[in-house]
Amino acid sequence: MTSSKNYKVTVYVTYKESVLDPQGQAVKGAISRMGYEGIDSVRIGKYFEIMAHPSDGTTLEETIDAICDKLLANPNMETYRYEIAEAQA
Amino acid sequence: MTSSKNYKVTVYVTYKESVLDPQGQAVKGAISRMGYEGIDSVRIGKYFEIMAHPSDGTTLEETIDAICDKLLANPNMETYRYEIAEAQA
Amino acid sequence: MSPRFAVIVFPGSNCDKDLLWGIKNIAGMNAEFVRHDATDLSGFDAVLIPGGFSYGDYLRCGAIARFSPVMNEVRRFADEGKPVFGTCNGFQILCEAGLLPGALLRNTSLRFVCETAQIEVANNATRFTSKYDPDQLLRLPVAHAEGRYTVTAEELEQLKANNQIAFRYAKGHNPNGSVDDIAGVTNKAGNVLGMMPHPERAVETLLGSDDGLPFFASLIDSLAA
Amino acid sequence: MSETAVKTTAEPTAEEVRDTKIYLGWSMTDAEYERAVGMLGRLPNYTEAGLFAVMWSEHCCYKSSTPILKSFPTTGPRVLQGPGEGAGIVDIGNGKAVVFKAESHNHPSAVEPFEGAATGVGGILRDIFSMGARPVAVLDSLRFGELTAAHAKDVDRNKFLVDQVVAGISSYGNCIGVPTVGGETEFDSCYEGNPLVNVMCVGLIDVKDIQKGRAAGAGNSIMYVGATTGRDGIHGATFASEEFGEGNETQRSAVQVGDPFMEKQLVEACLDVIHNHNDILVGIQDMGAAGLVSSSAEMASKAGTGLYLKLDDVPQRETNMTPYEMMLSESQERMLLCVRAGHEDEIKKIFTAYGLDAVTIGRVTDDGQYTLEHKGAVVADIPVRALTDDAPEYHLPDSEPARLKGLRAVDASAASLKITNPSETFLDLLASPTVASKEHIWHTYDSQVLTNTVIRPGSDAAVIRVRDTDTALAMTTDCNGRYIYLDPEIGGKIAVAEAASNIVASGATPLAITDCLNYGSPENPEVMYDLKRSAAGISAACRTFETPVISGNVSLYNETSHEAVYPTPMIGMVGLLEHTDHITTQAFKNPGDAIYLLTGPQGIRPDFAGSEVQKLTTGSIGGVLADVDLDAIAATQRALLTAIRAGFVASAHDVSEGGVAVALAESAFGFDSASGDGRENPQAEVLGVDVTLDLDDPLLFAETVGSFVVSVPAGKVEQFEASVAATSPEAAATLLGHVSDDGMLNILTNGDGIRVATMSAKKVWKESLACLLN
Ligand SMILES: Nc1ncnc2c1ncn2[C@@H]1O[C@H](COP(=O)(O)OP(=O)(O)O)[C@@H](O)[C@H]1O
Ligand SMILES: [Mg+2]
Repeated sequence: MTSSKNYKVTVYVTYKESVLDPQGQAVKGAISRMGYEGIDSVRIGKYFEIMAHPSDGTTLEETIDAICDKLLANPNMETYRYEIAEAQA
Repeated sequence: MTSSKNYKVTVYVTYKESVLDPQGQAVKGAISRMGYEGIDSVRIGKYFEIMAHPSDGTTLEETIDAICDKLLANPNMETYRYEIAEAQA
Repeated sequence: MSPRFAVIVFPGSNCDKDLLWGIKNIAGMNAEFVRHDATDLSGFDAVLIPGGFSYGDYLRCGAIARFSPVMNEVRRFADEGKPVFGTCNGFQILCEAGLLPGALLRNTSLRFVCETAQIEVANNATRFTSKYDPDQLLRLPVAHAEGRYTVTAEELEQLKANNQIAFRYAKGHNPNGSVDDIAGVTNKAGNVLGMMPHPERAVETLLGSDDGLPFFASLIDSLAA
Repeated sequence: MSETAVKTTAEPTAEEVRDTKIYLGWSMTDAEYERAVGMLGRLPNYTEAGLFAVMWSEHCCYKSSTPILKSFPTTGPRVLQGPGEGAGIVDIGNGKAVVFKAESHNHPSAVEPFEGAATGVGGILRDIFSMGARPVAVLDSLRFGELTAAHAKDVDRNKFLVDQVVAGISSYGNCIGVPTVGGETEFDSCYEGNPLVNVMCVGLIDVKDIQKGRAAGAGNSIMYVGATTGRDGIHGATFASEEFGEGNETQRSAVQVGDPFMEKQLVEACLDVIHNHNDILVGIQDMGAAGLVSSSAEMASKAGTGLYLKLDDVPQRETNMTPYEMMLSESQERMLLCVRAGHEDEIKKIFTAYGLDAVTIGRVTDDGQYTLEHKGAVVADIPVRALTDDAPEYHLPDSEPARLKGLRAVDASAASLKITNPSETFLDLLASPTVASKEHIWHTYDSQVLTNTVIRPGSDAAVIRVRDTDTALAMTTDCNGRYIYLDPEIGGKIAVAEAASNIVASGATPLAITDCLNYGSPENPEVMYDLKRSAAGISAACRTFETPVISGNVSLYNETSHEAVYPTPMIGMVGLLEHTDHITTQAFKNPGDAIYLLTGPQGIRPDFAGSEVQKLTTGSIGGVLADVDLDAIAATQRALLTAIRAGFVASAHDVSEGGVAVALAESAFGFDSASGDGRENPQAEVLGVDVTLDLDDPLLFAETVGSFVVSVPAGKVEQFEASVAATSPEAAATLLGHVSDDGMLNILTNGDGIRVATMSAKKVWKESLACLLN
């Protein structure tokens, strides 16, 4: 174990507004067939729980930014945001 | 449109801890092959953005609870949590 | 000497053997597998990226394979103007890698679709399609869950303006909801082509169709030129 | 041997195991416990008792079904490997062999349909490649509750199960890249709550590469490859016990999740080792039911050796796993190898190239003991034989089921059906989910990957060509549980006969079968009766058709609140085509071709007991199931096959659910060749039939087993008739009429007959399932 702190990073990736989300629509359809009312729209995204610690010479933000840009989200059709919190021991 | 308020509900569905998450493992492997350090674990979940309003006679919590239990999460393998926030007009 | 073809194998590729069989045993070319961690493509005249589920297609189709060491070489190869072809997962990888515009999303039906699709040759002036007649109707197998080709409106205009649309699904036969019925596109320079249909599954009449043969013949021809 | 059994922390002592009878919760009886004590000569500790319980479970040792399985014919001139290894093997010439087996995943699929079905595919694939074969095809045999509210307790749940099971199969099979080429899907209320999910895998091998799961040679290493071990799949009863008390209950799950990507790497790596490094590989086996203990104990048992395993070295996904949990875990995508001592690093290197870890977890010994070490202590020390060869075997009592008397009393005559409008009945039959096209399902399966599939789903049998030869393999799964419910023995014969008819109709000679015997509780004497009698029927038919049983699987306790499913012995059959030129489909080819009905000497009989038309028109099934003349059926099949090989046949389709009328229609619907799509045949839109049958209307729907609708090119009619007569005097070829080009199904009878447009009938048949499932 390194002496540095550990963090829990939560990343949210969603389709851009302009991209059709048939899965979200299917879920919305299913909800109304089940008889529940009051649901106006459903969009589905991905959610990542990452346990991480900063590595030498880079901040955790830099690492997470890079990972999101290159891997976790496809900038053509998706956007992302993330939160970093100190992990409980 | 009804006169009631509109809400944005965010639902997070994740695998239970003991359930294998091959996707998370594949992503973790990719991150380390890409040369990023300090990532200890990755777990992938689903994330729903639901626009909703309470319908007659039930609270929004009741509706969302029911939808999560029956549709959005698979109780055999997944757990969920959600947040409800008033939607900006 | 006959041209040499590289068939790239990623962990999880599963049409690699089919593609090699098509180009080597049926088309009679010199071809071999090249692993995802290879760092050299010298000596090859064309690169073929097979279908399958690279890295399980976990996360997004092609998203992880794109970072394989060999992809740097594929990029360099493409930049030199040499032909690169990707079918199905290969198409997805090329899009993720930015070698082709757009992205391939979940079919609107939300279901995997395996069928013999009706395909129209939208542009027979590419090095991959020259042996087809203009507007020729083909029967080519498709098998995918994420084949909905998606580009922005501006990108679509550019694709059209540059004649980058190589194949379309015949009217009324779009199996996945692709914009403008697009089944296959090239890059601007025309040396990189990706398509969801599998020409390598259509090279023997015994298996139902040999409409994929002219595809490979076109590519081979272009290398001889 | 250690005198006192060693105790691990927090686990009951050996005495406590005895006193609390905790083993009862593992389905081990008192008598079995005493048997284990006797074999050990001392009280087994907790881990040991657990090993006995699982190794002596029905699932692992087939203790109640072994006597029945022993009655199957299992040998033949082509059989290279019968039951007993991962899968059976049959010689197909040219130095090649076909390897196949079927497996059930009913219970996991009932709980968690997507993962249950997916891991079912993963499991059967491992059985095949552990023999050294490359998997080339998958078939799925599925049974669900009904899809209409009127016939189901929970129709939404039934639809959900169909959807998820199919999605699970497609996700795993498509990802790993083995085509799913066929199967069957039936619906009956008895399967509600207990769906059947059986999967069959077919592989190809060069005879020289055949592997056996043996741990031979003292000092050789036992290596573990693949996914890490978690607590998934440990027997449900055990799982619920307090062992996980410390954890948060809601954070735990016993569901096994499949990882097809991992398995794809495993296939390639294992086949690489087998084909290229066989000199350092001693044996290889998959970890299936009862994971590590079952695979390792069997490998030692087959080699007559002992094993010493160090559990600390087992790759683990979860913390604080006990020996019991590690040994019983059914985590997926794991293999066990026995490797020649000193060559472990070479093996590691090969697996590393595929992104996999191979870890040495123990060694072969010569003391015949199964010894486990954990945290420095011996936690189990049991004779290997006690776990495997010396497992109990029961001859459970059987008695004729009470239902049979009542069922036989039911009137199943033509009159009982009260058919007034045959065209309407015909359309209703085409729409019934059991008869309707299963395209909605198989459309989601990649049936062409590996580019060998000649006949996709949609014809009687699927056909795969064998590269580098002129030959091809035909394959099918079949079982009509209704017939077995009415008469287990005759029903058993019919299941094999129908499978053989499908194989022959595609132009192949039946080679052998695998099976999945799905029944209720064997402790119920009536279930034992069903099991014994249907096995007798299957055996008799296998002898007649010369198709030995080379592998199989037994799934018992398929019941919900003491309601058992229909006895459902799924038959998976493989046949050999000598030449790809002989490949035949059920689709009519050209207008003008003559249409024949090929039957046994008795022609079409009033076989309505258990038929689809009986279920449709009367709402239930019953009556006396007429016995089948296996020899006459075999003779009819021979006649057909001879005519196909001689090139006299344009299409052939066996008569099954829905009778001759449905068979004629399905042939006219134009499914053809590799596309499995009506658009393939440009004439599909116009094809029809003009036929006359010397029968009363209801007989159009009779399900006389061993009959075929055959079309013959106009110029070959005489040759066809002569060929049939010369081959089998028992067979009768009746000219019915011809394939027409007016797009009408025009079926004349002694009554009203049927007159319907082909395309409107096809629409009903093709769209029914999708409509019901939406
Ligand atoms: N679950 C399934 N998966 C794949 N193919 C299926 C499935 N169910 C049915 N099929 C295909 O649909 C066709 C008709 O099936 P079935 O009615 O069982 O045929 P038969 O009565 O001739 O045995 C066959 O080609 C079969 O392989
Ligand atoms: Mg049939």
